[in-house]
Amino acid sequence: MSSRDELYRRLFRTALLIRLVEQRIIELYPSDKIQSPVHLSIGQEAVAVGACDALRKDDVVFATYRSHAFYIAKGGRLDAMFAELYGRMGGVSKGKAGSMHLSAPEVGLMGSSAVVASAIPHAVGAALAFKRRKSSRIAVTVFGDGATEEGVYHESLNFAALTKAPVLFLCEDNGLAVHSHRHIRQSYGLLQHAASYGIATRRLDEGWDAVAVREATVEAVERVRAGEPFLLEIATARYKEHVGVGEDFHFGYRAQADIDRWKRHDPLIQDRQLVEALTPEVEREIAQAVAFAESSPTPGRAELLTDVL
Amino acid sequence: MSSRDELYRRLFRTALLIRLVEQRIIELYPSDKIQSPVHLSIGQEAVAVGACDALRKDDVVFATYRSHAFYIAKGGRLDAMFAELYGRMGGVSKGKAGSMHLSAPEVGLMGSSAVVASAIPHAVGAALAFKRRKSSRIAVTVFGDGATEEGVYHESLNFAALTKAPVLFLCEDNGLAVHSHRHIRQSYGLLQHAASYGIATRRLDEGWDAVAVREATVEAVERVRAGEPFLLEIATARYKEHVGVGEDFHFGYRAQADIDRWKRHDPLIQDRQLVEALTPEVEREIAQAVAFAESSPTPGRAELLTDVL
Amino acid sequence: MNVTATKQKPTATRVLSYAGALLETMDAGLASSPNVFIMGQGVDDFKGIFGSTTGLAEKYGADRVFDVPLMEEGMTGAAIGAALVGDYPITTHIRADFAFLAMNQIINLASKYSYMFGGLMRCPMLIRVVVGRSWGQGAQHSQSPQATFAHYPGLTVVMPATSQAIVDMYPQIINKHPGPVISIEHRLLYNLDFSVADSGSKIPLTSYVARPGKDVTVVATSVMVIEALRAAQYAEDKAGIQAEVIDLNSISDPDWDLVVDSVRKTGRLVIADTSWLEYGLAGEVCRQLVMRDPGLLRVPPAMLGMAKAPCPTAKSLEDLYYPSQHETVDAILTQVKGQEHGIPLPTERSMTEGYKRFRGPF
Amino acid sequence: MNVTATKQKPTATRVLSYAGALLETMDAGLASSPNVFIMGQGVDDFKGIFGSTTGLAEKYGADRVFDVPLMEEGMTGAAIGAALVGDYPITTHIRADFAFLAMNQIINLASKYSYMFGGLMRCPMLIRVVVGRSWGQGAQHSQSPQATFAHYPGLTVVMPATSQAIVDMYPQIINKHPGPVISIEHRLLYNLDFSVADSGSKIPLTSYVARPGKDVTVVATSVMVIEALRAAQYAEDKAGIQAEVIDLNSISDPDWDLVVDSVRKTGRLVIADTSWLEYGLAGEVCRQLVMRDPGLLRVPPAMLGMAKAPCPTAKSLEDLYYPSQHETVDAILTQVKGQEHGIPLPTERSMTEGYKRFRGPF
Ligand SMILES: Cc1ncc(C[n+]2csc(CCOP(=O)(O)OP(=O)(O)O)c2C)c(N)n1
Ligand SMILES: Cc1ncc(C[n+]2csc(CCOP(=O)(O)OP(=O)(O)O)c2C)c(N)n1
Ligand SMILES: [Mg+2]
Ligand SMILES: [Mg+2]
Repeated sequence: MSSRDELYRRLFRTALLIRLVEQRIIELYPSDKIQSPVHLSIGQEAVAVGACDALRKDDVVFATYRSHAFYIAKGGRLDAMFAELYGRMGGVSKGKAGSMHLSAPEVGLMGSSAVVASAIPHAVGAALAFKRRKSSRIAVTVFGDGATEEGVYHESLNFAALTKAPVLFLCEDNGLAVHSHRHIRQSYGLLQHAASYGIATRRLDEGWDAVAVREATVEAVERVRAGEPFLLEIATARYKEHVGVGEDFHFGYRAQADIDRWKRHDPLIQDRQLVEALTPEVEREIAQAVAFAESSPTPGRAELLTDVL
Repeated sequence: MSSRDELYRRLFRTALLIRLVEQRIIELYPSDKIQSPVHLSIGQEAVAVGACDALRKDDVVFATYRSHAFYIAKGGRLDAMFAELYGRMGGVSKGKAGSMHLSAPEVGLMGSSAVVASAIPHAVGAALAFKRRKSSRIAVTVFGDGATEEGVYHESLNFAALTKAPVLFLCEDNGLAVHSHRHIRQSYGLLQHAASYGIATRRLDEGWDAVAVREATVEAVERVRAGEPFLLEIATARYKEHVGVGEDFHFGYRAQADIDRWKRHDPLIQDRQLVEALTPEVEREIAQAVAFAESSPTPGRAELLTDVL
Repeated sequence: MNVTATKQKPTATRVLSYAGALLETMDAGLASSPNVFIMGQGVDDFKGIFGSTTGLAEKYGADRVFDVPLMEEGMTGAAIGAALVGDYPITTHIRADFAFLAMNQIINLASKYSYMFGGLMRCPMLIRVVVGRSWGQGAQHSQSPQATFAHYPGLTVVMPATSQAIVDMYPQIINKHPGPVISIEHRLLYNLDFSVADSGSKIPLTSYVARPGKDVTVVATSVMVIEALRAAQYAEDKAGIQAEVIDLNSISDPDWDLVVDSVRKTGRLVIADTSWLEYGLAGEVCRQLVMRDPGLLRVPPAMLGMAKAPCPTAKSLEDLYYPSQHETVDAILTQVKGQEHGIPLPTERSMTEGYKRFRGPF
Repeated sequence: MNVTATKQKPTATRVLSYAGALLETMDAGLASSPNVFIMGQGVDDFKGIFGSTTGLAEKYGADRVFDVPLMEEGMTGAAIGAALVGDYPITTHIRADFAFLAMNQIINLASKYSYMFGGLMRCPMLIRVVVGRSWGQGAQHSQSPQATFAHYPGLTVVMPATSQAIVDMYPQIINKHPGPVISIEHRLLYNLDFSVADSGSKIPLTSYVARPGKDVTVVATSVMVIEALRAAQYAEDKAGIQAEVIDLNSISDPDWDLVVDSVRKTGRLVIADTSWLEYGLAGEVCRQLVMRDPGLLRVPPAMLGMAKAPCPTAKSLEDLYYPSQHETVDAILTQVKGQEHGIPLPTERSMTEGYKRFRGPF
């Protein structure tokens, strides 16, 4: 197998893991075992997988409520994730975080915020800390297209550009903020806008392709590590509803056809052979994680008031 | 006299009025009759004068703590202004506003906020209200170069551009935010940045020239009234310290020479003949206003809890 | 579930959900004047702020009811600007937590505009914020900032607990009240049905007695009013205790005399609020009592609120985090009969029928 | 003016202004570890946050002490990010009012980071905010948000009233305290000189008795502690009254037992705070009292705070707006001797020597 094939296979496997994890979440949801709003990344897996593969383990990532994919791609433990969704002691955060606040600081995922755009300046601050220590680590902030409308995005771009902070602004452009399309919300082109701060940018339209995402990220990371911020925008597609496990095409705010077009590129759908080859092993991994969650105890009163400070 | 000469003279007179008003404030200040932080516009008068002359009386302006100039240029009563600085019942706001919160809604000055950038979205909202009513009125927000760093500036530009709000963004660029120079604070060029939202822009370097400011504003206002936002940036110079009545060149954060260069263009300094011709009458006007303030009663307990809602 | 919000026997009643009451009053507000408009993220989508704005964009047009970008501070500022030139804006935040992004506009501008300019201008507007709870809302989607906002003069803060409160109060607010109003609505109430009287004396922009009684005073807010009413019923059924439940209703302008008179009568007090107790609403109730008469309380009052921590997501922790029906009943019984009251408590921990069923939409 | 902050007789004392104490502790913090840094608008300019950071950029370098653009939310977010990877950030706001622009980061992020992630990460940092007063600060430069911040679990809120409090507390906070701390400093204190003991028992991160007494308890915060001490002295001189003054000092973690024990002894209470009374600190004091024992107060307590309005700028109104020395003394006398105490009050309305002279810098 060529190294490119190997790479494809490796990234594919992680993407498949994410997809099947979220499929499992969909299956489990009606049982009420997961009592947490879930924002699924189904359709968007390749962004997380490609991007994280281009990072070092000690590079830090700040993410959003839609972060199952980044949690897994950055190397978070699957059993702890399921236990967290279940609200159990074995969960990442002993059930205090739920789906919206996954983190794995041991592999660099420094938190996920459910307040849109709020983690963007965190990455800038972490990057500046690295820079001051002359460390080669970088910080990444992952956010949706909608997040760029918040004022703090402007403040963060400006500050990062001024200080030459080694931060990667990674925008997952699924074209939607909840049910609102981008043109309703944004008068600016994201790249041109970021460029006006003197920030180098790139957009990748093939967000289904983890290898392409990885390559784009590698290039971006190189520049960031050399000491400048970079904005990478990756087109992607959210297959499911904004929050929850259902589909919502019947509400008419978007067209099934647009997602169908995207699916025709999606390797996790198109490369059936590889899906079939890998699924059994991946499913076993998931089954183990779910079993761990199921058997993990429920947090009780002893946990209620710990770790407040 | 040509109409251009007349225009020059008219604008000159208002600018002189503002300058002499603020000179009077400087003289009065050691007496502690004015117990309010004052942010002087000395050096910046032409921006307010030229801009307001291009507006209709029913166009609305939202301003900042540095708004003596805009208050006078938009047509606010001078006696009420002095009484306000004195903290008297005859003041614009019965002494509740002081220097930082001048307003004159009867001539369209809808308030001055001492929280930097906070009035920018107000103008966008007012403009949208006008638009919805199909009124031809427009809204203007005046702010300093520093204000553009705040997140709400980004939100306001985006929203105005999206909604085609008839709003003029008027930036007084004195190159400073308190003691910080612009290049320390901003990675972006203001015009290029605003253009990335699809907002038409112009910069005027000759901010000492009220006629030029007026012309630039007339052009901008025409476009705004036709139904789009516009950003006009006008270079200007703050002769005095950020807040207070003194000079502060000896602190070394900026060069006297830069201000001296500006003063060589300043008609209020260079056109001595007209200064001399107009001063006596202007001084009389100011003296009357000061006399009004001096004789105006002090607000008492009856005022303390009124107008809270 | 049917809860009658006032003690008056209404001439005619109908059943109306909280969301339905909101939709009705939004509709009526828009109909009352072309100056009224609604803006907020998603107000014109098919979910329509949990059903409270659904269909209004179609009915009144996209310039009267419109979606905005993610821009809480900017939106609130735009609303202020519109208010200053004569409009009546209604803005929405699907979680009260997001209103913290607009704190500067709310506290430094909206609440001060009238006074700061000596009454030259007014800033009438309605800011609707929704408190989240249940199904793993977590630390950032569950806060209830009534004490925070009510601390600042110039803001009117209300917490409608029933459809009746909305139907009665919103028409007094929208395009009528002179200043900015923050209405803190509770997500768990949206799906509840209430019996509503269209005539009769209206719930005012202050507190009212939701259930008369003589043995103990319960001062409650928002969804805790519903809890308190249920608990009071239980205490009456099981122990013949007559608890007087006062819906504080207006947080910025409560009827303190009503509260004090009730405590003067009962000598016993339970405070049931939706937020943290520390530096919260409960403190203000205590302050008002001791200022008027430090001898009114016969025993230390009981207080129910969120545990002193951010909100956890796990159901098992959330159940401990919020006051349960069990605890509310126990507080009432203990006030009247002492800790050894020996009366069996209700067993189910959950709060309302609606609560048990709640699983979004978020 | 010299005020000894603690009752302990110190072995050696020196005179140190509040601004001087701040500068010392900032300097010591920076010296203690390369992880400590200071950022804020103007921290490196010649005014140096009213003298509290002057010269530090030169001493520690522009990457340790630096100016930032106008970006309160962004700056606070950046501080959080730095804290999460091991730095100790100190941020400044020259007015507490501007911290409302960072409210989202402070409340929704900093205060929740530890709990929300189950203790996996900590967010230690110090946010310094300055309360403005006098010389026409007006509605937007005068707010004192201790009650607002202390309502939210996860935040530590302190209000140092003296140089001693700073010298003692800041070293316990900077690079030591596990979570985010908001220190609410008062502009009028900056120019005051205090006597400071460098040895002896330190002021802890909680309340302490600033002046012992047996006749009436005065619970005060920040600059009102200075006011209370002066008033207490006056009451002793003119009427032999021994007022016990408690500096609440830590707003989020007061020593309530200290307060309650004092009131148990005196039965009388004056609360003197720098903010509004409604939904403010005074309420929490009352709540803690009645929870522990509703029978402690012999008479209704007196409360001193800002009038229920935004802050006006006119001197004549500002004088009425804030509690005067006159009113503070009267409150103490009235608690002990009743309203007809007949003891002449001090005539000057103004608060401190420093206050009378205050005319900036702003
Ligand atoms: C400050 C804030 N405002 C509003 C919301 C409600 N909200 C949650 S997700 C979302 C849309 C965000 O869109 P985008 O950034 O593109 O991310 P996506 O969900 O598409 O991944 C909104 C408005 C929020 N969580 N935070
Ligand atoms: C939100 C906010 N942050 C900080 C300040 C303190 N401050 C007052 S004026 C000012 C500088 C503003 O600069 P600019 O916008 O250029 O206006 P200029 O004073 O130069 O006219 C600052 C930082 C403030 N008033 N509001
Ligand atoms: Mg999106
Ligand atoms: Mg400037």
